[in-house]
Amino acid sequence: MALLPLIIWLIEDLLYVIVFPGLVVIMIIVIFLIYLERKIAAKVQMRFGPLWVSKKIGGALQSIADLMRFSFQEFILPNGSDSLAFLMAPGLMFSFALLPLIFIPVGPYYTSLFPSGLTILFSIALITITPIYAIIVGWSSDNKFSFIGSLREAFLLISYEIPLLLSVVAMIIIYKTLDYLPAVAFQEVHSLPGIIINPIAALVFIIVAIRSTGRFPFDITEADSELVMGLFTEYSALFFGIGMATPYIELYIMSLIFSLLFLGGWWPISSHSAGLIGGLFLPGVAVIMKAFIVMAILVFLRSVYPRYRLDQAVRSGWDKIIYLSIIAVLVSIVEAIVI
Amino acid sequence: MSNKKRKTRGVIEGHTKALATGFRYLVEPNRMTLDYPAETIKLPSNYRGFFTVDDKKCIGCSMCEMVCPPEAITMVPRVVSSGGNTVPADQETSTGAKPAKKTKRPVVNWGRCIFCYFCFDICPVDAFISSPVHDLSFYDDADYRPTYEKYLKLPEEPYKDSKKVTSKPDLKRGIKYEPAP
Amino acid sequence: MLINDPDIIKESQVKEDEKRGIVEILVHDVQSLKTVAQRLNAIGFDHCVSVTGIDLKGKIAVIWHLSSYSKNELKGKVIQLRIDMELNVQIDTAMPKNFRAPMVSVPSLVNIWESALFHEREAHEMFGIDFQGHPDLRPILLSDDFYGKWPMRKDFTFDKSDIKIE
Amino acid sequence: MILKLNEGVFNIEDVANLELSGDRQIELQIGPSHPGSGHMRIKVTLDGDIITRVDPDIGFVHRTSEWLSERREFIKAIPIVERIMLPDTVHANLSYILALEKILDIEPPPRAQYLRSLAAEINRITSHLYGIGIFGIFLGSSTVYMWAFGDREPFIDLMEALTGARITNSYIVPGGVRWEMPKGFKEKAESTLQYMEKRLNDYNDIWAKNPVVEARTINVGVISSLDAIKLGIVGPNLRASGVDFDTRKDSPYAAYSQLDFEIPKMENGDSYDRLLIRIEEIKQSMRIIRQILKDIPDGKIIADGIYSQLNPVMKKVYEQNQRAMFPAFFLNMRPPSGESTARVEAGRGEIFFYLNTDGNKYPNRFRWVTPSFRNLPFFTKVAVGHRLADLPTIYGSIDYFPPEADR
Repeated sequence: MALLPLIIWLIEDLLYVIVFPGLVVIMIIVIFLIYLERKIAAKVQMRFGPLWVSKKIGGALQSIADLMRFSFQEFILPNGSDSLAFLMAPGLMFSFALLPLIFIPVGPYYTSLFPSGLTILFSIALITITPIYAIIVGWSSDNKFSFIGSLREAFLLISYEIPLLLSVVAMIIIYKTLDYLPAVAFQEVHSLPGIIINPIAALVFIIVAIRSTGRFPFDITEADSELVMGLFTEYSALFFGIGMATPYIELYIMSLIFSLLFLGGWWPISSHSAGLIGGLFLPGVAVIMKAFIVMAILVFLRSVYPRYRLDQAVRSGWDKIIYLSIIAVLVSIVEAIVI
Repeated sequence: MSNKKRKTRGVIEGHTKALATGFRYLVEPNRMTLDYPAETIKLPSNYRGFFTVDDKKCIGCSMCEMVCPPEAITMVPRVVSSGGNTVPADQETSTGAKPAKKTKRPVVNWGRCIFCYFCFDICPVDAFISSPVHDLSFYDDADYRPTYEKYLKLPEEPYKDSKKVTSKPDLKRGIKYEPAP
Repeated sequence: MLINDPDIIKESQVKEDEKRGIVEILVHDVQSLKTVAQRLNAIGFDHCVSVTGIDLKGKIAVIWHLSSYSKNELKGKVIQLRIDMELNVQIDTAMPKNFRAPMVSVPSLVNIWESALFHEREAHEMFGIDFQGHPDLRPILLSDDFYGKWPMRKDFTFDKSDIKIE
Repeated sequence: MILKLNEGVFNIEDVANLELSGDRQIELQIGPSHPGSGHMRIKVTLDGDIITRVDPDIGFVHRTSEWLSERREFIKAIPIVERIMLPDTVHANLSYILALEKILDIEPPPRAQYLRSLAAEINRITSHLYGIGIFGIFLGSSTVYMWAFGDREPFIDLMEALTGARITNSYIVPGGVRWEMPKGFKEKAESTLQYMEKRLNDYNDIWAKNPVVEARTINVGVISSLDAIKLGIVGPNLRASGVDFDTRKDSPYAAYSQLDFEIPKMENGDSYDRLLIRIEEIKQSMRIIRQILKDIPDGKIIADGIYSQLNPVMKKVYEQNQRAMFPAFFLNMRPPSGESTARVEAGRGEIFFYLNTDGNKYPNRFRWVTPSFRNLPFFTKVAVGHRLADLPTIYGSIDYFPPEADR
């Protein structure tokens, strides 16, 4: 019976893509992250935060209530908008934000799925596609505020692309691979996480992650005191909800990559463990826990920082971060030679 | 354009202190919010809330009507209750009730009142009675203009079963809510 | 005496009331308003606090309240430069009917006190004072349909049916 | 043309050379319903990201306070002026009463003067906290917004204990104040002040010395002292430019001539200085409150001329409850004909009052100018040449309050 292994293979891999660490986990994580962000901000700001939806569990269902609201709200299509682009762009943005996930392994089990050896390259390449749809979102709205927001997005996209790539390149030089699995194995063998091997690259990566997901202090495209809602000024209903969720998905993916490249991946679980539980589930939990801590730290920044101005962010991108990333690459080269 | 150098913190010190302060507030218990309406404040006795008039003290002089800045007070003929029946003032004698000396009484339109308490202070006999009830709304438009009889009864406090607290200045949270005695 | 400049005293009538905080310079003639204003500016009254009018029934008194930030001895003082004007501007018949209340015309002092810019705009729409030489006399606080009605004048009436009481 | 890209601030001359027509220009209508506008519309013309023209369109919340007050008894103007300046009610109330007292020729007793200063300083702190909070949210710092509005609460609680209302106190009447300080007020005020002192350090760490805030505000919206004088800027914004002017010092009212305090002054006149000066003024206000609580003289809270007009019931109320009621004179007030001016240093700057009476029941002319209206040139003059993102910075830093400007 050659059919049975095929069926098992299909089920396992569907499970992998759809449930873990795929769509279901993302959904739960995004919903909980939004709740957590609001609660963290509320704690720093000496107040309750979301509470009265499900008061007994501290308002934990607030995000789900918001999701329901977005789902059933009336959708308004502005008159002057480019309707096709207006309707398509948020969905495309959302799905392209999700795509990198198929190239991000959360356990050694993953080898059987995509033995490509280029997963780092693919995932980083896919990450940089999302902002292009963000620009389309702003452009199609026929609103000056959205338009300015998309221009800002474009400026920031260009100025932070290179540091992102360079910081990853710095780690690739050390790991001498374009695949996540050997990269994690490298950290496990040397029992050194990437953040200690090359802290500058880690710093650059985290700054770029803040920037590209629009966390404070780089909340420039959505600066509400200037641009109302930035790109999503004209959006409503589910389209708005999708637009709001996209940065959180990006944040999740950036955090996953960060924990794989810099925090030792599924360490302390061995890369040699196999099977659905040992090879996928437990390592996955470890990676997602690490990613979640990174995300929690990044959303905490909201309660500390105001936002930078566009020109300051762009200038620091070309002025400081790019030099930092070049230094990170140099450090990696030196380390690679020495080791 | 002035370009005087000024003392600013270094970037690293500035970021560290900002993050540290934020983190300190994240872990420290510091909430200053009142969980209204699960908790309600017991307000000081001089709080300017809904008020009524002492029917016995009032002499019907209309000073309150004249001083009222938003013109919320109107003088209405007095209505007394005698033997369970409510009758307008001019019918008092015919039903055997004791005639009142003055026949006008103030009634406040709550939709207009701004709670400045000028009526309290202009009243030559100090006939108004204050209460700290303030968090009240009315079901429909007519309820904003009570009849005199309705007006005489002070509105009931909403959220009766809520926890009563008093606010106290606190060195850590600014305001601390303690259960009222 | 706060104001003892001979040029000003010649052109105007100075009245001081220390207790009520009033120093009034009542200019006799429109022609000399700018000269007096320039003298006051030279004395040290460097900014304009308020520009307003008073409806004197047939006449409009235009008042500039002035004060000083730069001169220590003038800092606490407010003086008022006042001129009483007849309603003298003929109505432009090309204007719509409700725009026909007569105006008064005085020279704008924005060139002397830049801070009077918004105050003169307000006085213009409220009292119908035509400030000659003001760069921008659009209404500022009121909506366009009030323009020409000069609502702060005593004879201003509004259509009560427009307003819902209670 | 190439704009200098060094400090993020451009010279006005550079901007003047830009072409003001053609497709380069884009006009933004910020407001009247926009998270960054308040109750006003700011028409902004942009060249790229640079503001080339700002036209503030105000008047959306014009409430005709002058018109209404000229058609009412004098006493009824108190709630009207208060409601124009909601974060600053005591100052609005005080300025009107000062002008009225000058015409009526009433001098309040010393204790009432001190109580007026007390209420005014508590109110100044709340007003500055309001300004700091709004500035915070304009720059995107929701924490400072929440903190400042939360920290207003203890001070509003103080006002509530003093006057029985949180914001619209109507505390000051001709001849004095309406209520005596309640029992336990001093201890309550002292612990509130101690709390605020402690908190100001945290404000420093998370707000004033935050590198992001420094980057956003330093050298943004600079107005030189000469320009500030020429444009007639008022209040903390004027003093941030280095002009030494404060009505409390230069023409003292209430109890300020007997109090020892300093007027904070800054040099650079940029948004950062305007941010710092408000924190400094909070410190000075706390110093004044401490002095008042220590030095407040005993005595009546209402002038003898008013007290003697109270009827026996009212006098009894005064003795028992320490509450000064109104004599009938307040209602039928017909002040002698004349005119008077009054100036009060409110939280946002100087309120100017001009009152003209003709012996009637109603004022002949009731004119007042609020500080925000006089700070309008910041939009037309100072914001030009900055980036779009600097407009909220300048708006927030001058603590502009549209309902106050519109009156």
